[in-house]
Amino acid sequence: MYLAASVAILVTMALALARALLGPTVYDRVLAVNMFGTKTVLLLSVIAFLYGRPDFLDLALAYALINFIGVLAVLKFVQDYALRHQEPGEES
Amino acid sequence: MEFLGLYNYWVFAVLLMTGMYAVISRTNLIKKLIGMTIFQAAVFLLYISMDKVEGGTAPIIQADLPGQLYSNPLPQVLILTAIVVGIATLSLGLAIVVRISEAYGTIEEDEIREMDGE
Amino acid sequence: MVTLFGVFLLTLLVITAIGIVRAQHLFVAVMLTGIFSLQMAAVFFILDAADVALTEAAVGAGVATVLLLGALALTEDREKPAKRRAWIPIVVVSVTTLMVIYATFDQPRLGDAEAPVHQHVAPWYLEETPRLIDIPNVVTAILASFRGYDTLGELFVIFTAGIGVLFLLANPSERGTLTLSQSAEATGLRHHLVPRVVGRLIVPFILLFGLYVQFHGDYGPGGGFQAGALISAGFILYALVEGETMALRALSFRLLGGMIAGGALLFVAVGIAGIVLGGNFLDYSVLAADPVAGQHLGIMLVEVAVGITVTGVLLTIFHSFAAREQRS
Amino acid sequence: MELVLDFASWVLLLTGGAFVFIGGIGALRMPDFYTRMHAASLTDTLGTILVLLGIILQAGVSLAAVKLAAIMVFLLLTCPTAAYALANAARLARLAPERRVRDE
Repeated sequence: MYLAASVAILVTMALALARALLGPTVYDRVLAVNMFGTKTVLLLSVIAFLYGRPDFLDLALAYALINFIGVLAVLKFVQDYALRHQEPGEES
Repeated sequence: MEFLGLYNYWVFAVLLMTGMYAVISRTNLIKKLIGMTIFQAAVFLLYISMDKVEGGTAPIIQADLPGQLYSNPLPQVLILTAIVVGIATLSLGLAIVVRISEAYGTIEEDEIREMDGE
Repeated sequence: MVTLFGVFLLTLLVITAIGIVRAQHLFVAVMLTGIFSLQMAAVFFILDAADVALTEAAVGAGVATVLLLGALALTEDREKPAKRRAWIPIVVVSVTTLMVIYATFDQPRLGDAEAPVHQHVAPWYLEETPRLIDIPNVVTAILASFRGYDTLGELFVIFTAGIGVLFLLANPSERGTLTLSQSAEATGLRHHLVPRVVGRLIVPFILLFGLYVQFHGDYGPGGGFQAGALISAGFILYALVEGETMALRALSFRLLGGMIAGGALLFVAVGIAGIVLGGNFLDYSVLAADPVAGQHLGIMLVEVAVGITVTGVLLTIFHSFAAREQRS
Repeated sequence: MELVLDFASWVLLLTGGAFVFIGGIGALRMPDFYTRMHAASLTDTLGTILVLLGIILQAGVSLAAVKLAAIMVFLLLTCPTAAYALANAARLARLAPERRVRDE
């Protein structure tokens, strides 16, 4: 049953990767990165049990804690970008 | 299953050359640096592929399981430090690119060459 | 079965790498690099390298994306389309790929216990670590004790890179007393309530987990490199949600500089203490009455030194990029 | 008792895997960014909870179960935050439309 769950997770990873490569907007790609991150957390937890070494859950824990920093950095990037490029009269 | 034993090395070869392609064919400096990280990752993959022992587990000794086989710890030590060194050198490269961008207003290699009057 | 997972992930890895090279938009390339790093970590984990996977996780998820985005904010985020199709690189790269693949047929198969790489010193490390050092994690034992010279060298490479970034990006007049303007940019995501609340909640846990990884590194995956990257990720998160100014108030530029030098000096000091007490450089056995206890003490001190320097360097780099953005 | 626990964790893992998979399909097939985000983040959290609960039942009362519970709590905190940040970034970019931020 670990196998069934991990196969589902792996296939979802491939789907997320497809979304990341297809786009079409950059935000779709960021979404795909985030999805890929949570799927990695799940995959690492499942494989830790498949290998019979549950002490390696530290890895999944590390990802669970810091994976969203990247998305926050994207928000800050877009926000700064919008601030810098908001000259009056400029619209497109 | 025999050919799967070499799959890691084939992926290593393809990744290595994908990174190499980005470095030699792109003119954008940041793209070159990203290509370099792919190149680097390929080398990491080569080392870590070599450490695996069939039926082994990560080299953290379990005292309650005598006779357990362990994978080779030595490549792991090398790569562990190399990853952190990699991010440090990547940021050094990025810092240089930022300075180039401030001085020339572009990060395209051919435009920089033109400005230098070559 | 897990080997097949590895094959699947490696295939995704190649697809992602090609996607990165093809992406015209550098922002997209950076995002795909994030996915690439996640895949690498999963592959490392499947190949029994838990310590390496933890390092890749801590560096790739927390620090690399933020640094690359910081550099993009300072330059351009779009690549100019190539003027002509470069045939020579494609030919060179294809030929070399085929040559490297041809060379792999002489490689031992994956997981072959008879491979030459497993015959040299590795069995000795695995056998002697319980007797000489008596910690379960052989990777930490080799990193900090058996091959301490290597680690010292690597630490100085990181040290030098940190100093280099500081020289290139920090404004000399501002160094030490770097204060940022209270503009909207300097305050980061302060006005976003959800990230701010959750970030405040998560930061202590990241730091706690970083310390756990630091001091539990003898028994499980972990050590100074991973802990340094995790703790810097925690402070980077703090800087994102509360603004640079607040983060610099917690750990000032001057303190970070001290950490960069202090960690490296602590490592060297532990080595010299070995000489003073009658052993060799970086020989920890003489640090305590009992050689094994001395090894424990030495490894702990050296790992702390590594953790301090890595944290200092990564945070210095982050703040240097962020401060540059303020000025431009 | 053992059997009941095994069966329960089996069901949880399978439904969790199914939800993860459905979320993946949704993220790939939905027509525009905001609906894709909805598919991804909603089933993401549910699938995560189910899979992790399934593993927790297998782990029993141990340190591993505590770690898994911690992973679950942190994921439940950080995933919606990431979704918030992402939606906000997208909205910001729509407000100040700029071709360089938008792909293509």
